[in-house]
Amino acid sequence: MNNVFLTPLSANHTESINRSYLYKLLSFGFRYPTSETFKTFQNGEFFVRLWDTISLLPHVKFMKTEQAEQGKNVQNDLGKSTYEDFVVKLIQTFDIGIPEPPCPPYEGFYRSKSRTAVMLEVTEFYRHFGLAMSKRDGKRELPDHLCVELEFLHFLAFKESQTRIDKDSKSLEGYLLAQKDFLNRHPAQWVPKFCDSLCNRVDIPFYNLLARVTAMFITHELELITSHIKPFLKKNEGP
Amino acid sequence: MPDHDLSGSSRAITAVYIQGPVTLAPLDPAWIQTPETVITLSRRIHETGAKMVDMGNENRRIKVKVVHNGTDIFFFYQWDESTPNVTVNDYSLFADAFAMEIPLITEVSPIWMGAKDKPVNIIYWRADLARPENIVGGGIGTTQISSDTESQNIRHYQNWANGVWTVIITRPMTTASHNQVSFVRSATYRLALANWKGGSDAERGGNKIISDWLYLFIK
Amino acid sequence: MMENKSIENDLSDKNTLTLDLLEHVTEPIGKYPYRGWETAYREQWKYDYTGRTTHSVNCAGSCTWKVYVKNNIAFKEEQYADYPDINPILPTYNPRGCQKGANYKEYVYGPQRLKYPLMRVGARGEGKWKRISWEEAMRHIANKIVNTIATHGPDTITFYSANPAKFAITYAGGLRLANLIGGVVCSYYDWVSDLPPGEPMTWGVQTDSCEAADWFHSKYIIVWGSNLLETRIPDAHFLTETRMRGTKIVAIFPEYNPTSIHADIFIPVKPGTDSALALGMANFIINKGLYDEAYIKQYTDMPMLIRMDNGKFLRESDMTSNSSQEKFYLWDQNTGKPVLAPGAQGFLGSQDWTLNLDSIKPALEGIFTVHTNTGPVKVTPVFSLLKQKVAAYDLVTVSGITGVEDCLIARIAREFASTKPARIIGGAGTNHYYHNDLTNRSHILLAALTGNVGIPGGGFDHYVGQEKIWCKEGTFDLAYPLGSTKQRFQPTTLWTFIHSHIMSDVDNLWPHPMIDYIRESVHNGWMPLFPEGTLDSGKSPKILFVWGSNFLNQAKGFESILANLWPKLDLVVDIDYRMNTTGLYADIILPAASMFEKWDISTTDLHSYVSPFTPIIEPQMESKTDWQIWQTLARALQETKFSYHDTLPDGTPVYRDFSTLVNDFTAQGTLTSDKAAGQFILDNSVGTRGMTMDGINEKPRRFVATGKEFTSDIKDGIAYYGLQRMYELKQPLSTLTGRQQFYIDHPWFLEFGEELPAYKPPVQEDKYPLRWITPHSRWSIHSTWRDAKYQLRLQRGQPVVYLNPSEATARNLIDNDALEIYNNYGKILAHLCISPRIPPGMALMYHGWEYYSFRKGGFQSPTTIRIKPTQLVGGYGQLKFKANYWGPTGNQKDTRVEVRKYKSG
Amino acid sequence: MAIMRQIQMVFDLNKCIGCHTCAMACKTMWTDRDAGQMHMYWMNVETRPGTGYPKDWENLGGWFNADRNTIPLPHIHEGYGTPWEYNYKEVLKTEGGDTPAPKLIPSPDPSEYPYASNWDEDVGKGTFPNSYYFYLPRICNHCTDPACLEACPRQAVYKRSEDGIVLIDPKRCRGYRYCVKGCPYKKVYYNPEEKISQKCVFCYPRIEERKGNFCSTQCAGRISWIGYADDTKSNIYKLINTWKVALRLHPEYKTEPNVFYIPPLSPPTYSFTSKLTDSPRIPIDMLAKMFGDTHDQNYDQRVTRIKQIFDILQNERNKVASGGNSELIDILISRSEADRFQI
Repeated sequence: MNNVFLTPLSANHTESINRSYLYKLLSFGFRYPTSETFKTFQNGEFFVRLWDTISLLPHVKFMKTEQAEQGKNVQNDLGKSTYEDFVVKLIQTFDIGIPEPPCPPYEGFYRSKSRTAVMLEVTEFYRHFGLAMSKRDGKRELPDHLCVELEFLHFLAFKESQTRIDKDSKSLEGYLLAQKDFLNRHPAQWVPKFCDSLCNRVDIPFYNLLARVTAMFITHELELITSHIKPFLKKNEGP
Repeated sequence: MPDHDLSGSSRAITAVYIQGPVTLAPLDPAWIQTPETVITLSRRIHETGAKMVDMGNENRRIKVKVVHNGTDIFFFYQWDESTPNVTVNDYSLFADAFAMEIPLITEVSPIWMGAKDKPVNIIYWRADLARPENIVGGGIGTTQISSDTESQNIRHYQNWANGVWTVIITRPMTTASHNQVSFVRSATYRLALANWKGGSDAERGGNKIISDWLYLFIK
Repeated sequence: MMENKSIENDLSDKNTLTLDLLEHVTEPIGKYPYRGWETAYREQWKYDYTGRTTHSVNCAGSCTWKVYVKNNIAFKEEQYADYPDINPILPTYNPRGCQKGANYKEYVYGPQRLKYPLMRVGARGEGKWKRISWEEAMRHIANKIVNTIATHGPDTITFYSANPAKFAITYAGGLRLANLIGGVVCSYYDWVSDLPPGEPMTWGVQTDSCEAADWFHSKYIIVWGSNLLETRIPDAHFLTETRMRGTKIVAIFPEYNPTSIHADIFIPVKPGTDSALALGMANFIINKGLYDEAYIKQYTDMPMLIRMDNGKFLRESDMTSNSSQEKFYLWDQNTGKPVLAPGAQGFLGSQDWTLNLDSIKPALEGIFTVHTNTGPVKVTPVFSLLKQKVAAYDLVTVSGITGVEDCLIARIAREFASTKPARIIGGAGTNHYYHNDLTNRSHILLAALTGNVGIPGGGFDHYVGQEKIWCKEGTFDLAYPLGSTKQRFQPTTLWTFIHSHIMSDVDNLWPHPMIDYIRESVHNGWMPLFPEGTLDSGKSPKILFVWGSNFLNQAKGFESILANLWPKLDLVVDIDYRMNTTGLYADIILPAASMFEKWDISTTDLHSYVSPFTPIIEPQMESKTDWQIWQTLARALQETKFSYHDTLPDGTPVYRDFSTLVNDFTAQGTLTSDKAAGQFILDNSVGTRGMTMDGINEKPRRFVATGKEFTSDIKDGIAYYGLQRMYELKQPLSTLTGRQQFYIDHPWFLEFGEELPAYKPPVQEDKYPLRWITPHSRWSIHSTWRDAKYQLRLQRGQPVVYLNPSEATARNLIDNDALEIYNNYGKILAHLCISPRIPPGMALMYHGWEYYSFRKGGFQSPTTIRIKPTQLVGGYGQLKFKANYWGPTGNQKDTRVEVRKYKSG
Repeated sequence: MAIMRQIQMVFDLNKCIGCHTCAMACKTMWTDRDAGQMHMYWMNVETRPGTGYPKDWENLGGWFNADRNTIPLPHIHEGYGTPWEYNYKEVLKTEGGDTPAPKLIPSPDPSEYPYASNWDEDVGKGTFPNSYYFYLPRICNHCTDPACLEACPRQAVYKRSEDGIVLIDPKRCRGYRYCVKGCPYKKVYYNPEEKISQKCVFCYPRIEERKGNFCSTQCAGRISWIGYADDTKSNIYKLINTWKVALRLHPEYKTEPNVFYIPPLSPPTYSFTSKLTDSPRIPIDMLAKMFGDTHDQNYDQRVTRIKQIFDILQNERNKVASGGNSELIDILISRSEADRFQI
């Protein structure tokens, strides 16, 4: 049984690195911005990295068009607003509302099952890979936060790229299946809903754009991963 | 049960051999050049358990085309359905469904889900399922989705448009799984079809309409 | 949400794996592929560990729960059910808990949960916030405090919370800081109208009800205004179980409520006429001689002599010059002479401070002449005056007032007097009326006339609010490091009435306008009103702290508070774990730990055990425990190095130096942790001597003793009930006469004809046809759980008002119609539920809906604040202001409304 | 299927206070795991008289007492009550000024279709002051002759021999829902997310650890007893067979349910001259239509049985009131939890 079916390992290696980097960028974009990170949004540095990474990824290259249409009005909206009123709008969208915030970035509020059930599921995923919620320097976030789920996918995609470099196809299959299952059971179930409720309710162009990019990226990731896995299924099926 | 006769044209189906790859799209050239056979399903099984059969006057016509390219076999089914039923998100909602049954290890098995020693291999499609299920049956009420992952190699295409369901089912000709029958060229297999109308007809389980045993010849 | 590093070092290098929110743990990474995970997920009943909490909601349940935790997620709760039994005869207290507690996790992880400090940016109520750090928030508050003290004085800083029994450490934290910086501490028990004024008047005690197990000893129970089976869910089984052993249960309510369905007799009384019914029964009992003569001579003021010229008690100072005004006379039939009654306040400290009558045989009736130092005066015992007073309440008249048929009144009175032990259980149903004191006094009169007060299974027990603090000494030592005498206390009803410019609408009920009575009461020092000089100078409060309670949502006169009081406040700080109406209108919100995340102590009058909360999981996000929040504020205040000379209302000077505030707050560092504060309370309370926080975490413990403010000792193997020390030890009560005092000869009481219990009709000011009743519901404790999804799905999902079928047809309304409920104070929108359990003439809506649950208005919009002059009295023996013991009550049941179909737009 | 032991449960309707702690205990443990379960209350409490949950389930019929082909399958929205979502996510668009827009609006709007699992709580019937109602807690009866088991063409429903608990095997179930039609008490539910039927499992993981099921151990009113039918020393045996004060709900459905109820006493009514009568306000007729011993008992026999039970309860109460003692009263009080959970 030979593994000729795998496209040359090295080419895919850079693709999974870029995918992992894009997950990190998106997770970073949704974190609560300090004034420095806000400057990188305002002066466009964040977007330069975002669009460059996207252009390196064939299965999402088309999103570059978003940059043309949306990028400009996001840029000049950011230009107009100060750091203070940017974070006020952010809090009023993600954190505080009467009695609940309009678009809380937590999966637990978009699934009609109980939030504890959702959190138990995602923590099982993290635990299985030896990961747990960080307690370093006072951080105490809940496991179903959008940034945590994106960071977990960043971890899986990065590990995938490592196995491709070491040509360890057994582990590679594990990480691909993990990504497919996690994407299927969690982000795919709620990020589109989060993106819709964000876009048609709130007018922070920056987050509307980021949410649209994230939602599209996740759907295309699901397709990419399923296509990567197909050879593994065929592999088992030999006579 | 009357003995089958080979001459009955409407009960013999030929799996045509096609060179090269076949896609799951209805407009694939393979389908255009393959003759269709129309199978009538007329044997009504009643709701309260499959114990009662009555020759109702209902006939459902299924257009069938089968092709294969040596590695994969493709079944193309079409039938009339005025309103599609895909969702099952309420107590009273049932999805349209379709199944094809082939004796697994013997040449012939009882048409009611086979028997303990003469099991059948069923491919069961339902409008709401992600993909068709590979099922093994050893008699009424014993059907079970085969648990080995090898047998979950069935892919399909489904589409309802202006009154017609189009379902294309494909799987590899030969399989390592002992829960799936393997097709060999120039062999003939018994084949039976079943159909369920969902929605308010609420056909499911034993409440369905089936064909008689048909003959599938693999060219 | 989470701070993070700058973009530079985080994103610069594509090829490095940088995890910030996730981190590796020691457990080695398992072998791949990952297929195994699915099975672990399905084992729903698996958990990593369990922990104990006790729900601290203002419901007097104090139920202890076992919380199941997996992956640091608290996913399931079950009643701990490990209360030790008192004795084998009494039913167990387990499993103790309700359907709300079973789902507290919805708040711990709910969308309403507050995550980090917030500062308001939009207008108040607009809901626009900015996230700030704890340091920034504390610096802002500290500066505001210092400037306010410097410019307006310390008594413009007001602290409101309720109540120590449900979370002693959380409550004491705020009070400790107030005590140290000179702030004003608000009462709560009278403000929410849960204080039964009749108990301080008659017994000189705040409230002293029996624990639920003592219901099992009663042979006859009249449940009169306390809907036990709906609002005492953990204790309801004691009532149904005592009924099984043949105890007669009589339910007296205006509507056929859940407690009535398991009663032997349901008596529908017209709303607000309860004291007429009670006095009718008293009339029957007295006329038929069914009263316990020996008991009332021994334990009540019935034999005390009253001067017939001025209606005052005959005092020693009337008989001999410059002698005590606090000694009173009986007519001794043995000697035919007036003799001093032992046990009166004047004998405090002497060996005559006992109710023992020895050879005295006091008369209950008759007119006698005594020779005072101003000449002969006719006197007669209180009992004879009572007999005349109750004569007006003959059964036919009372039947007309109350709607209860006269022979039924006679039958219930006879059964109550002849079955022993018998008790009356009162609650919010009767206590939230304007004349609540008259109803309390007439209920206690019935219990005393029949000799039931002070015996197991008998008496008058009142259940609403969780006021009883079994660990009072320790809690007060923790709350008042400088001593409670050096603390400014404020009756909240009076404070809110004045500062919200509420127009009194009951002036026509009294000889003078209400403001005159208020002015005289404040002038005489009977009732404090801060800031000092408000009535003359118009000074107003500047800062309001609210923690662990939803002040604004529950406030009567909601619309005027928002319009008039709120604008005066420069700073409103709300400390809570969930967003609510008070938070909506605050300036700064500080996120507090929930009941799963902190040490605290919970007690209640419904049982005699103490159990803790423990930090089962860490405070979520950036929340802190209340004890730590107040400590952090103390640190910020310390940094200001501010100090000032404060003089308290009674003139005592206090030098307040903030530069040592943290040490003062933490008692030189010994009380820094919440657990240490809890241990301090246990160590310094007589009831919990020798107990440890870890000890009560292992298993709830029963109290070992009671303080002197209680009226009974706690005895092993015996369920706690009130007034044992009076009944068994003949120990006088802390009333003027030392006895159960039904005659109050304070000039205002005499002038208003309320020297003895009387019936006064409910206030009819609102010219609207329907009485607006807002009872407590089984679905929420005030506003907690009022907006909880799991609970709302078992109701009609949104606010509902109940009407009798005839009232609905009269206004051609059908079930589930959208309605407008209005009077001249406010308007609410809600949906209709038609039920024959509601009497005609009543509109009933369950209490506690959040302001934002309505399309318009809040459930308190139609209410106002109505102060009763007799509750402003002070300087009269037992009637003297102490926070949560005596003060004007914030009643609301005299409100009347009209209802019509709501036409939108 | 030889059943070696059969677990049984008794509810005393004179102690049920309608607080739903049982329903919440069951919901937070078993039926809030996925979207398809939110409408389910394996343990529910309904006010009677009332439409009940699912809506007027008593008229839908079951496998042994109705025409099997016409038994309807209730819709979630109209029959069980759609679990309202409170994503009241209206952003405070108003720039201050008038009061903010309404927030706590359930969706779907309850006014569209006035029904939910506890819609007519405390409404009752009759005219004030003689109106009447009581609370009826309901779980799966784990019947001796389960209609759901009979109805399933795939034998996916089975009854365990060690305790008689009736379970649906999720691996075998294909979501045909004949069991939902079959159960006359409508205590089998369909999960549209998992596309299978689910039902009360009598907390068998706890029963196997000899702990009570959640709806009885967490019952604040302490109204229930559990035990095995063959344990003649158990309190449920004494309530059902010795004192015979516990009846079955709708025995005429012929499934031999293993959950029993002590019928509710009620306060007397007032005559039109507002004099107290001595007839209870809950009509005996209503109780006789609900409760009985066996399926072949006729209406009059059931009326006599209910009156008989009320007399027993009254006599035993009077005996204890006048100083005597009574085994029945001690059981009904059950001073310790060990008196209630005897498994």
